Amino acid sequence: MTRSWSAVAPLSDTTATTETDVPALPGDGLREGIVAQLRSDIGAGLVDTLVKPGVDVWARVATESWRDAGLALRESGFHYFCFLSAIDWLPSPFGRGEDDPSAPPPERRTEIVQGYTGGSTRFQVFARLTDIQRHVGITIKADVPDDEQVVDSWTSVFAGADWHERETHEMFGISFRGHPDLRNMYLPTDFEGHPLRKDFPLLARIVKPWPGIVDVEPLPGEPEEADTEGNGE
Amino acid sequence: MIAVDLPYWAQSLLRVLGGTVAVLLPAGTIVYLFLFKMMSFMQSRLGPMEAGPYGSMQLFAEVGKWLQKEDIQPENADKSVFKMAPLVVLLSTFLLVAAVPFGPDAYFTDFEAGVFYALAVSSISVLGILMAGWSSANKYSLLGGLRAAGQLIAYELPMVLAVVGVVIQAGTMNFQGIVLQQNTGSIFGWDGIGNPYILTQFVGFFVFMIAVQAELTQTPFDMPIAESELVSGYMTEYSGFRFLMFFIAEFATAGVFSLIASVLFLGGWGIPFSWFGWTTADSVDNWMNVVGPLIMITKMMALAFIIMWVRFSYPRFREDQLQRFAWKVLIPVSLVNIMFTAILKVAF
Amino acid sequence: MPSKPQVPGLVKGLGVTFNTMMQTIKPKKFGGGAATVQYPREKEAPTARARGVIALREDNCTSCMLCARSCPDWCIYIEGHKELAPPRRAGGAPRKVNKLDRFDIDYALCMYCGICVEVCPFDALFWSPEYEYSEPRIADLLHDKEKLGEWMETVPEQPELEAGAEKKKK
Amino acid sequence: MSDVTDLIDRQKLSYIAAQAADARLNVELETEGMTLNIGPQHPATHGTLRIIARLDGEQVIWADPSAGYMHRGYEKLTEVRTYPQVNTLINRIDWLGSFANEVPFILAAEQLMDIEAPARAQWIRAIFFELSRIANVSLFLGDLGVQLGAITPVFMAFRDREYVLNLIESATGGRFHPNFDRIGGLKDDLPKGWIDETKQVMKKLRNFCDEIETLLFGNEIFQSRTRGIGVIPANVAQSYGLSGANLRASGVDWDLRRDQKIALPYDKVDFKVWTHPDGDAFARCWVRLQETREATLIVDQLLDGIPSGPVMAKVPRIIKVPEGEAYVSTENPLGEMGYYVVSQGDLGPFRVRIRTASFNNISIVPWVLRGVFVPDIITILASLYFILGDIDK
Repeated sequence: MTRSWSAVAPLSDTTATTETDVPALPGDGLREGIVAQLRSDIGAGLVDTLVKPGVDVWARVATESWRDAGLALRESGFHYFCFLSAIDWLPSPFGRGEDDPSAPPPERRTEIVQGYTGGSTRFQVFARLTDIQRHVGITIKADVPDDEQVVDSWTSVFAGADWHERETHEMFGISFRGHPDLRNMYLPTDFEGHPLRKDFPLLARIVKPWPGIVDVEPLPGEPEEADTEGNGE
Repeated sequence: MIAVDLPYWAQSLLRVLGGTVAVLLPAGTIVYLFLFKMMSFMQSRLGPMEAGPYGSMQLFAEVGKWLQKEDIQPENADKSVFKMAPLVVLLSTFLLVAAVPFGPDAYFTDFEAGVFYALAVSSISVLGILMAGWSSANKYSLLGGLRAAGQLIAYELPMVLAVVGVVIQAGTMNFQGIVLQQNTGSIFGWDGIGNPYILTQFVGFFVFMIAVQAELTQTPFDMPIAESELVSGYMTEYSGFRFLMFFIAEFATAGVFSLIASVLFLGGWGIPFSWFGWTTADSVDNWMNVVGPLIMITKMMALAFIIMWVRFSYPRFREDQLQRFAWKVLIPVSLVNIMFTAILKVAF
Repeated sequence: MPSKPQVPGLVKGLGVTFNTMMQTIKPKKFGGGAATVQYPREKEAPTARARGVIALREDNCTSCMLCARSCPDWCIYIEGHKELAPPRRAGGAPRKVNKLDRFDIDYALCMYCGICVEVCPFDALFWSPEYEYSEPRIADLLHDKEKLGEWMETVPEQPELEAGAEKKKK
Repeated sequence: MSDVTDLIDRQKLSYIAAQAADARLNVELETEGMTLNIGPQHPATHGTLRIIARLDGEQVIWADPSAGYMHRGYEKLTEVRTYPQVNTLINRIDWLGSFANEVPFILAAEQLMDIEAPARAQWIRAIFFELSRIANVSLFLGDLGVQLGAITPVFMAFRDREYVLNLIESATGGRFHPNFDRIGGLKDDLPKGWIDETKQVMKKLRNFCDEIETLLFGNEIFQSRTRGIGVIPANVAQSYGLSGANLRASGVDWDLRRDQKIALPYDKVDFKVWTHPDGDAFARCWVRLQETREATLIVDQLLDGIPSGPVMAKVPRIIKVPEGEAYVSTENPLGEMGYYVVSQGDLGPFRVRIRTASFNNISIVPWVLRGVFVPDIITILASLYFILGDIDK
């Protein structure tokens, strides 16, 4: 590392690596192999997997195996850290805010339905890793216990997980055991609540009435009709 | 020689007026021609076009705007130092212009050691910049002020050393003497164009112009201002009238340094004396007192063009690179130049 | 120090700025000139597809609320009433039509996505490339249906499509 | 190399270093270090990023970026919007290359719905994708000059970027926020004469790249400012999830356009993925310059081979995406941008995780800024190239 002003190398050493042969795009054999490797690495920690042939692979690990799974995947070639976040599977009690305030509140789904690879808790953390050699990515999930929302931190596995865990912490209220510094990333320090939880209301959609309510006065003496062409659903 | 004899007060008044004109006129011209127009052209745009024909009155509009702005001082600033700093910077420009000769008799003062004087007063502006940087109570200003101090001192030296070559060759430290030497001199016996020192002292000229660029804190040496790092360095907290003083000082000093460079290296106000059969300073015709300043302005503009051209084209150095450049390149080069000049002076 | 002599990049860089200056100074008729225009005096014409402002053809609107509902910003406000209109064919029964009382678009909220224009099933909304309608007060950016109707004059013809495009069914 | 990735130790070390530096200064010079707040309003932060830097003289002991001054909560907003509405919203994430933001989201939705856009739509998508890359990175190339003190390149960038924006506007209607992509295809076909015009503009852009290369990259001052500054080794880059030119400048040959199966016709064009072995600021800038040039060549090839046909597949008028999850990422101007879309069969997505490039790219800042000088902070930030909307979402 040179800092001398005069030690400027000429432009000609800006060599570009030659274009390597693109390996054949991975098939599902590759993804099955990844799952098998992960199972042999963390054993019973791997709860459920889903392979969409030629598309993608999902794996769900037990909460306590979360960090081990990250380590195992890193060792098996997934050096590239893509992102880490969480999902709140609770259906939003507010809907899209498109309710008629004069009408009774609509019935909404309240039961929790998890996505791919199932789950048993309201919150799940999930992360995405990429293997640059084999051209394949994996989504890995873990349940977050409902009573104590803590999982192990990945910061010692992937340095990039630092900011992602900070963001997840402030947005979902999930703590990461072993994270050095869970300060707020985006929100002010004294912000209360966790905005990406589904039961956190989006005030912009609550303080203002929905302008989509049909407001057509009927002919005098006629009963009000339900909107016809308006509701396209 | 001028025949009329003016009383002392009238002479002083004339000198003050002349000095003001000699500072403000080049500054205004440089700002309009180069900062407004040339920079715009280099960036595929037209620059100010609304105030006056081709925006030529823009500068007056800007000055008016600055004058009516509030004079803000930070609460924690050292008020008296803060207020004084722009004055000190501007003062150095006025002191500098006093030594510049514009014609055989058109000068403000004719110091015997004019070169020495000019180099000495030019470093007063460092004081002003340090004062501004320190008194602003702003970390960016402080960093800018410190950078400026380090930089201006580092480049004072190559500038002095570059001029030493000229002084050795001319054998005088008097500006008029240097002008005469260049215009009466000859290159290998041919006196068709005199002997402008840019030809024989080109190394010195090169070093001098680089040092001027650094003294003026123009890109690539503008770390004290560095708007993308230090916001505006020592000028960050200044507004209104006081900022205007800094602004005028910046471009007026550019003009004055160009004048000095043209005196030292381009033959100053003179034209080769052999063209008109003059031999000494006394034999120069009186009309040179009118034509001389015009020649000076032309040469100054050419040099200011180069300064500004470089400014608009280059990125800036880092502080340590700049210091290294001054101490490891410019100073050795100018020392070698002095050595060669001295040897050749003795040899011929 | 670079080992072999070459034209320093510093000098080449000066050449680039100098060339640009010459290009700008060169008169327009020789292919020179600045890249900018002197805005209030000269204007660049926006393209026909430019999304400048939304124009409303009031007669076509049936106050069906589709646009107001599909608006991501909730910036369209519609009120209407039902009215009897003369029948289409002679002798027919009078039709019931929805008449607009209010059609406001709040341009302070609008993000010019164009979803409302797309979803409108009755061709009542159009894009106009006009852009000079800034206001000193933010409340004045709420355009009512008269103002939106005035924009109809500025709606341009849509250009032909590039070769290889399939003709629109609509 | 577990020592570089081990964040806890690293932070401890930097803390100890800061303490030690303070103590040393206090003893020797009876001064203390200085904390410099760069931003949130600062010319070098492209918006409102704040960097708290602890300085010893002009040397940085540690630096901590503080984002969030422009957090708009897109992940929350997507939950109350339908798919077309989300599409117009995410235009605003990386506002310099807006169209590129739409593509991975639309592709993810199409993957969930199991439909594919017609060939012509895919080609036009790829063209706009590259145009937004040019619009974005050309501004970077100009802005780079400003960050390093050269004022002229940015005007050249704005001058030539204008042509690209005009192209985007004449086809999509929006200069900055095209909102042109639809699930199943595109909103509209190209207007007549667009292809010829684009070819002309691509020539101008290549000329612009040459100018910038001469004016900036060939400049010895520029090289001395960027060479060897902010070196990021390949393994650290991967561990932080750096992407795009930042990753390739560290010698990792990884480009999502080439290296993943995606419904864009990149397998039909011949292009080179530029990498650089150095991993320093110069390498990052240089790779971007080459990529801009390469993008103009890609656009030329795509324009030549554009197939005819419809630009919209048959999709229902009201779009409901079936249940499922999909992650699609593309090689956006700033790096890998991906959307993890979770759908529960509704009109809008259940949850969208937006993986933006700048967020990861900037998370390396505390690591890479240790021990550099104040001007290098600016160089390194400029070379990492972030858009605030892309960090804060």
